Amino acid sequence: MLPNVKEFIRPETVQEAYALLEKNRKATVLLAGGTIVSQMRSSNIETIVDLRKTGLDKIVQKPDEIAAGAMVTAEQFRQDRLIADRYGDFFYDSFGLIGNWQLRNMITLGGSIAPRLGWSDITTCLMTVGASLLVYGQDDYQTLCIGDYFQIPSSERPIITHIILPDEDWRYAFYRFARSAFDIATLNMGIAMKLNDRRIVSSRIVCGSRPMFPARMESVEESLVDLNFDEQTPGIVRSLVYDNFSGGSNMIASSEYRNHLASVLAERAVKKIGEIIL
Amino acid sequence: MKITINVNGKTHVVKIESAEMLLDTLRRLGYKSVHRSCDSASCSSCTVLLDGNPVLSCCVFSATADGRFVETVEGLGSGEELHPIQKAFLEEGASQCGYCIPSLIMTTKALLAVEPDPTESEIREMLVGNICRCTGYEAQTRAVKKASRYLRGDEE
Amino acid sequence: MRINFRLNGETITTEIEDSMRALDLLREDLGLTGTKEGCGEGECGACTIIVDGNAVNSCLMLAAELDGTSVETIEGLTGSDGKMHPVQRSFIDKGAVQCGFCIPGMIMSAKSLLDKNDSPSKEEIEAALEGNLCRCTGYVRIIEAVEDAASIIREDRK
Amino acid sequence: MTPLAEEKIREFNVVKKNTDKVDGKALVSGKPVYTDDFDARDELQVKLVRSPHAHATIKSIDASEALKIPGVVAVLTSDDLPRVCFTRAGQGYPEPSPYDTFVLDRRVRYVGEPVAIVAAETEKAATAAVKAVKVEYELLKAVLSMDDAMKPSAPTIHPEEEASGIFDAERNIAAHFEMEIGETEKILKDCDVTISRTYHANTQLHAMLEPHVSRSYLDPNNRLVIVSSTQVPFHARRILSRIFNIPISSIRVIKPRIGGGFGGKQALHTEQYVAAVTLATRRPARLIFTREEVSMATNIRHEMQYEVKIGASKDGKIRAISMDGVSNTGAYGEHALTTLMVSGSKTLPLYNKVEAVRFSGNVVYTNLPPAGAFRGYGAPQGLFALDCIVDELATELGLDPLTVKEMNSIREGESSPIFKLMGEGREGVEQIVRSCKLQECIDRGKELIGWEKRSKGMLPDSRRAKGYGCAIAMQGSGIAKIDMGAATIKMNEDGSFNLLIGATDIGTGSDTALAQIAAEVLHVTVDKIIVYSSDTDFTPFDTGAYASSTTYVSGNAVKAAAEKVRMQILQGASEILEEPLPNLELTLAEVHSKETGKTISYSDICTQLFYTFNQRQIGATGSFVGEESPIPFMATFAEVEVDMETGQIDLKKLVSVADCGTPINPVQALGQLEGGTMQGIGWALFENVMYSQTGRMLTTDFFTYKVPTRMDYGELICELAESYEPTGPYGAKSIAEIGIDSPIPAIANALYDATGIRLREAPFKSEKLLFEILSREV
Amino acid sequence: MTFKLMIPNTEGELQQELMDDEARILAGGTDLMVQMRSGKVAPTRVVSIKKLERLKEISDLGERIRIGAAVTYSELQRSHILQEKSPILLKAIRQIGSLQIRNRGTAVGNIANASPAGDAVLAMVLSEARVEIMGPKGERHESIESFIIGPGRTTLSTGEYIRAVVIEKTDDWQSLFIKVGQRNAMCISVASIGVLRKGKEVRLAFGSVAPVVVRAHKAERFFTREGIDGTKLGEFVERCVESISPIDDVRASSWYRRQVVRGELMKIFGHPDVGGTDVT
Repeated sequence: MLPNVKEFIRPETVQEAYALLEKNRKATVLLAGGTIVSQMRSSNIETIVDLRKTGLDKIVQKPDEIAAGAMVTAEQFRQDRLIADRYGDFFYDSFGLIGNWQLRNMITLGGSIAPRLGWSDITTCLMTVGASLLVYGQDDYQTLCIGDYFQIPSSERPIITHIILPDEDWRYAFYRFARSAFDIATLNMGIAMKLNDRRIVSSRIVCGSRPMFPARMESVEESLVDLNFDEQTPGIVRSLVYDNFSGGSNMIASSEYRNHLASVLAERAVKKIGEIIL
Repeated sequence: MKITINVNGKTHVVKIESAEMLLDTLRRLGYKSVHRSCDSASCSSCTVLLDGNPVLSCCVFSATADGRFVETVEGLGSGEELHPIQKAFLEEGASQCGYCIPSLIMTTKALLAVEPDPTESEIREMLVGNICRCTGYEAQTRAVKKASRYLRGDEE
Repeated sequence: MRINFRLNGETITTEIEDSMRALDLLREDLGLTGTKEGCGEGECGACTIIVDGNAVNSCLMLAAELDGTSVETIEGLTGSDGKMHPVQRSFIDKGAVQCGFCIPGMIMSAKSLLDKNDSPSKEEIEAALEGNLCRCTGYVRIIEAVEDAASIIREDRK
Repeated sequence: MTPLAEEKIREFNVVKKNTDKVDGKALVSGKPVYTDDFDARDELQVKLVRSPHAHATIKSIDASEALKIPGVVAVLTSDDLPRVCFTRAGQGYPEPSPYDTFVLDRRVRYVGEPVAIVAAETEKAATAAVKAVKVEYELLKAVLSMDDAMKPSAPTIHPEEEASGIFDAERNIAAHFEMEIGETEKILKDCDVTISRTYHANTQLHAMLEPHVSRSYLDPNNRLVIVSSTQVPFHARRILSRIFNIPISSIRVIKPRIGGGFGGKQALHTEQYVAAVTLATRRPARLIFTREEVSMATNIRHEMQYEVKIGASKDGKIRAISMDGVSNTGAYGEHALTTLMVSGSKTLPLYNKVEAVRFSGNVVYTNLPPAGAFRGYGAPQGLFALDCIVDELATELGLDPLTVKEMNSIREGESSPIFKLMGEGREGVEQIVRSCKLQECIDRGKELIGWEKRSKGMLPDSRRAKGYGCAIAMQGSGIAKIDMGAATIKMNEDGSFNLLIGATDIGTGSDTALAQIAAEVLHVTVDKIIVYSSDTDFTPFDTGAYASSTTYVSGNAVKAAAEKVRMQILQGASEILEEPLPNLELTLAEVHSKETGKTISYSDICTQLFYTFNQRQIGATGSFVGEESPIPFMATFAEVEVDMETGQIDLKKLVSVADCGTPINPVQALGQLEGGTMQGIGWALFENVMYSQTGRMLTTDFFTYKVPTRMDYGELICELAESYEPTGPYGAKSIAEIGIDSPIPAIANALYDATGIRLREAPFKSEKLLFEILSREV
Repeated sequence: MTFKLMIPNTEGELQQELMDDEARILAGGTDLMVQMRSGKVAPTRVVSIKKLERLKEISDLGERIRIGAAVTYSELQRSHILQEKSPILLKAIRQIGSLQIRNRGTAVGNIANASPAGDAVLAMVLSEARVEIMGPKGERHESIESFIIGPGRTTLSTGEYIRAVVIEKTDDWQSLFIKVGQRNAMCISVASIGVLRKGKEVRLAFGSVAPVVVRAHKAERFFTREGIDGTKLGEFVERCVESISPIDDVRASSWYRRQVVRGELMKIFGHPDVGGTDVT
C-alpha cells in the first residue's frame, strides 16, 4: 500500500516520463506491470508515473537485433513469433517456469530488471542471451549492458525503454531450482555457448538468485574458451562453477546448498546444450 | 481521479484514489466475488480477466484499468442458469469453502478460450497460481476437464 | 450541489442532487433511517425532523434547503452513552409505542414542543402533535407520555 | 433382524448419492456470502497495534498522536478493558485449556500480540493510527524454543496471578499428561529388539484463504451482534459473555459462509476486538486480518517432538511402546492438553496388541505465536513418530514394514484400554471398534500403488532414486460425551422443511450431508430441505465444526429430529386419512396406506394442519451426544523420487484409502480426504514456518510460506473403503481430519526406501536431505 | 422528480430564472413537493426563494399589512401585527394543516397555488387583499379575487412572481371562520365559510364550493340594504347560495355542500347575536 500517493500520471512519451521522474525522484515511482509497485509500503511515494501509454509494449526486428519494449509482458514475450523464430523454445520454456499465468500477464521485462531483484529469472535469461538495455536519461538514449545500468547511481538512473537482443547463433539452456512449483528460484542458472564446430568460442554462464543479483561467472567463461565440447564438458563446467561460485545464505537456502545447486544446474544446462549439438 | 471501466458489460464511471487497487475498486462497486486473501500476488483469489487476460487484481492499479474491460464471475451464467464451467465445478465437488472458486473459474474460462481441450498437465500448469487450501486440486482438475467437454459440446 | 449543515450537533458537508428530498438525504445518503417515510406528502408526520428548532416534514423539503441550517433527527436524541432522551424514556414507560413506525416523527414533534414549552397543556400537546398520525395507539398514551416527559424535563431543570 | 441391520441393507434414496452442495450454486457464482462481503453503513474499521517484541512488559501507551488523525474515533488499551482471564480456544466447557489470556494485557508474549485496538472511520485512517500509537516496552528475555522453555534459567511466561488451569506456570508447562498400561520399561528390556528414536514435527499454518474477519453492531435492542467467520459460534458467544460480563442473552453470533477453517477459526481471534469497539463506541465495527496477521497472530499447529521406544519379538510382534513428548503451545495454552492427548489417543490404539504402553508429555509455553486447533489436532504429530518407528523396527527386524503394521494393528470387534484412559482433556470412554475396514484400505492401497510390483533404487538416469512407503492411521468422530449437536426441523405447507443447525459448514459440505440425512429420513428430495446454519439466535446449540464431529454428532442429531418429524407427519396423516398408524408408510413426499391404498401428499398434510384441520405446526428438535467416538481408518502409500544431486523430493504418487463408514455424500467425503491429504503433503514437503532470531515469524505470506500448488505433486488417488458404523447416521463415520495424518510418515518411509536416509524432522527439506546424502557418501 | 434547483441571491436573479415556462417557485414546498412527487407537475427548474431576505418581511402599512412571499404560516401566527390586526387570517391559518405544515407553508404560496379550498386565501379574500406582482414589465397590483381565475390558475405570466400580499386590517370587524370537514385536524374542507361584520356591513366568502374562493357580493349588498330581520333571512341565505357552484368530489357531493352552506348560514345568522360569537 502506498498511503500517500497524490498523483497518478500517465505520460505519453518516455521524455515526459523522465521529466516527471526528475521532478522529485524520492517521491516518484515508475509503474510498469504493477506487481512490484503494488507491494511497496513506502509512505514517501507521492506520484506514480504509469508507463503504459509510452508505446513501449512492442517487439520489433531491427537490423542486427531485436528490440523488445520495456513494457512487454513476460507472457507476451514468451508467445512472440519473432522471439520464437530467433530463440526457439528457450524463452517459451524458461519463461513458462516463472510465477504463474496471471503474473506473466502482468510482469514486464523492464519492470523485472529495474528493481534489481536478485531472484528474477527474467533477468538471468536475458543476460544469458546477451541482452543489453536501451535507456533514456539525462544523456538522451544510450545502450548499456545490464550490469552497467546499475553502476549508475539511483539518483541519476535513466529509464529502461527497450531490451536489445543481439542477432547471434548461440546455444542456450536455463535451469532453475525452487522449493515448490510456484516459488521464486532458490537458484537459477543460464548458460549460452557459441561453438565453432565443437570448439567453444565463447560462453555466458549466468547465475541468479544467489540470492544476489544475477552475475556472469567470467572466470568460468574464460576457462572454457577454446575447449572442445565433448562428454566431459558438463562435468568440467560443474566443477568450475562449484569452485568459482559466490553466493549467500538466506531463509530459503544456505550458501553451501546454493553452491552445490549452481554446479549441478550448470552441469545440466551444459548437458542440455550438448544434447542439441552432440 | 475518475476512471471508466467496463465490468461484465456494464460501464462504471468511478472515482478512485490514485494508488487504489482494482481489487478494492471492484469490491467497492459490489463485485464481491473478487476475494482478497494473500494480498501479495501469491494466491490468485483476486483473479479477474482484464481485456480477456487473467490478472491479479490485488496488484493492478485501478488507474491502469481506465477504459478497459474487466470480467468477473458475476458476469457468467444468466439468471438461474449456470455457465458450463460453474456447472462442472458444482457437479465435481470442486468447491469446498468456495473462497478461491470465482477466481479459479475465471482463470479456467481464459484457459479454455485459448485451449479448448487442455491436457491434465496443461490444466495444472496454467492454473498453478490458483491456490486452493480445501480440495487438494483433484476435483478441480476433473471439473476443468468436464467444463471443457461441456463447452466443446462433447457432453451435455 | 454541495451543502453544509449541522446534523445532531455534527457538521455535515455533502454533495447532493438538486431534486433530492431532505428525507432521502437523511435516510439514503447519511444512513439515518430513524426518520420514516409514511405518506410522502406531509400528511402523516412520520418524517418529522427539527430544522432550526421547528418541526417540519422532511418529505416536503428539498435537501438543498437544509444548507446552513441546524437539523435534529431521532438519532441525535440518544446520547453516546446510550442514555435516552426523556421523551423516548416516557414513550416506553407509558406504553406509547406499538408498531413504532410513527414514533420517531412523533417524538421529534414532541421534543420541538417541549424545547419551547416545558409545561404544555393537554391541548397544546394535541395541537403540537396534530400533524403526526398514529394508527396503533389511539393517541391517549402518547399524550400521557409527552406530559410525563414534560414533568421529567421540569424536574431535571430544577 | 435388528433394526440396525435392516437399515444397513436398505437401498438409500438420498444418502450415498452425489447431490450438489446446497450452497454450491452461490459459491460458484461468487455471490456475496462471506463476512466481508456485506457492506454496512457507518462502520468503524478496526486495526490492532501489535507488539514487535516476543516478550516484554508495556510501560506506557501514548495514543494522543493517533487520536489527532482525522477519522480516528477510538484507541483502546488494556486500561479500557475488563481484566478477565480466559482462553480463546473454542472447545467443550469447562474448557480443558488454561485461562491465561486477556483481550489486551500489559505484557506481550509473542511478536504480533495485540497491545491496542484502533477504530477509525476509514481503513486508511486506522492504518495510520496504528503507526502513530507510541508504545514503550521493557524487554524481557524471550523463550524461543521448546528446549529452552523448561530450563531453570528460562523466564516465566505466565506469572500473572489471575491465570488458572496452568499445570506449572513457573516452569512454563501449560499442561502435562501421562498414562501407562502394563510395565512398559520392563517389557521393553525383555524384547528381542528394542529401538528408540526421536521425531520432530514442526508447526504448520492453516493458510485458509479467507482471512479471519468479524463485524459487530448493536441491534435495535442494544444486543451485541457478531457476524464472524467462526467454526464455533456458540463457544464464541459464551466466551464473549465471560470477557465483557454481558449475559449470553444479550449476544448473538451469526456465522455466514466460511472461507476455510481447518481449526484456525476454532478460537476467538477477531470477535473480542470488534466487540470492544462496538461496546465502547456504540457503533458497528469491522476487523479483517491481513495475511500477515492471519499467519503470525492467530493460531498455528503445535510443534511436537516425541521420543519413542518400541520393542518387539523377532517375528515382528510389537510388545511395548513408550512415547514421551513435548509440545510447543507458544504464548498461550489453547488446546494445549487436548492436542497432546490426541497425539497419543488417536494413534496408539492402532497397535492394540501390545502388552504394555506408556504415553507422557509436557506442553510448554514459548514466546512464539500461540498454537491451537488444526486439522488432525495432534494425531499427525503422534503418528509421524509412531508409524515411522514401526517402519524402522521392521527394517531392524528385516521384515516388510507393511507386514509388521498389518499384523499388529487393530481390527473390527477389538478394543484398546487407551480408549478409556485417554479422552480429550479428561478420561475417555470404553468402546469397541464396531466398524473397521483397515485391512481393505491396505489391500486396495497396495493395489493402487502397485506395492507388490514395486521396484526401488536408482533410476536409469543414475541420479534419481525411487522409493515407496506406507502408513496407517486412525482418527475419531467427535469427542465422546463432550461434543453435542442439535438440529431443529420444521415443516412448511408446500412439503418443504427448514433444517436449522448449529453445526458450522466451513466448506466441508456438512450442510449438504446433513440435508441428505434429513431428506433420507423424511423421504423427500434434498431440494426440499432448506438448510440454515448457524446463528445463535435461531439455530439450536452445537459445539461447532471440529474434532471430525459434524457428520457423526450433528448428523445423528439431524436424524433424531427428522425421525420425530416423520412421526408427526404420520400422526397427522393418520388423523386426516382416518387410518391407524400401523397402516401408514412414507413414500416420496407422500404418506401411503398399505391397507386402503389412500395417499396424501406432505403438502396436503401440512396445509390442512396449518389452515383447516387439527391445526398445529409439525416440527421437532433433536440432539445427540456421542457415547463413543467411532474411528475412521486409513492406509496411505507414497511413491517418491529423490534427485540425489539436489535433494529435490518429487512425490510421484500418493494413494490414500479411507474407511469413513457410509459416505453420506461421496463427492464431498472424497473432497475432505483429498483436501486433507494435500495439506499433509504440504506439511511434509513445502510448508516451512521460520522465525527470526528475535522470534518474529518470517513466513507470514504465501510468497515465503509455500502452500502446495497443483504442480507440486504427481498423481493423487483417494478412495473410500466403505463400512457401516452402527452408531453413525446411516452408518457414517467422520472423514474430515484423517487425510492429514499419514502423508508425513508415508513420505518419510518412502524417502528412506529410496535413499536409505531416515529423516526424523518434518517438513522434509531438500537441502537437509542432500547434505545427508553427501555426508553418507563421504 | 428530477429538476435543476436554482437558489437566486437577488430578485433580479430570481426574475432571470423565471424566464422559463418550465420553472416553478419553491417557497414552503408543502404543495409543490406533493404535486411534483405525484407527477402532477414536472418542472425542469425549481427556484427556491429562501435566500431572498426581503420576501420574509411582514410590514405595517398603516391601514394595511404587507406579507412577503416567503413568510410562513407559523411566522404569521407569531406576528404581533397579525395577532392584533387580522384575527380572521389567524383563525384561518389555525385551520391549516399541521404544525409541521405551518412551519413551512406560506400564505403567498396558498394564493399562487390558487386552491379553491385555500383557508388562508379565503381570509385574504375577506381582507380585500391585493397581490403585489413583480415581472419583466415591472410591478403590478391586482385584487386577489381577480388574480385567482380558476383552480390552480392565476393571472401570473411567464417571468412574473408574487412578491407579497397586502391585506386590510380588519381588527374592528367581528370575524368568523367555519370549516366543515371530516375531522378536526389536518383536513381539506368540505366547505368553509368566512364572515366579517361591522354593524350593517358584512363580508362573506366561501371555500371549496366553487372553482375558486368566492365572495358573496350580491348577498353582502342585500344584507346592508335589507338587513336580515324576519323573513329576510331566508332570502339572504338563498342569495348566498346563489354565489356558489359546488361540485361532487371525493370529499362530498354538490347537494351536500349546498345543504352544509345553507345550514351553517342559518345557524350563524339565525342567532340573536348574529355573527357576534366565534363559533369555531
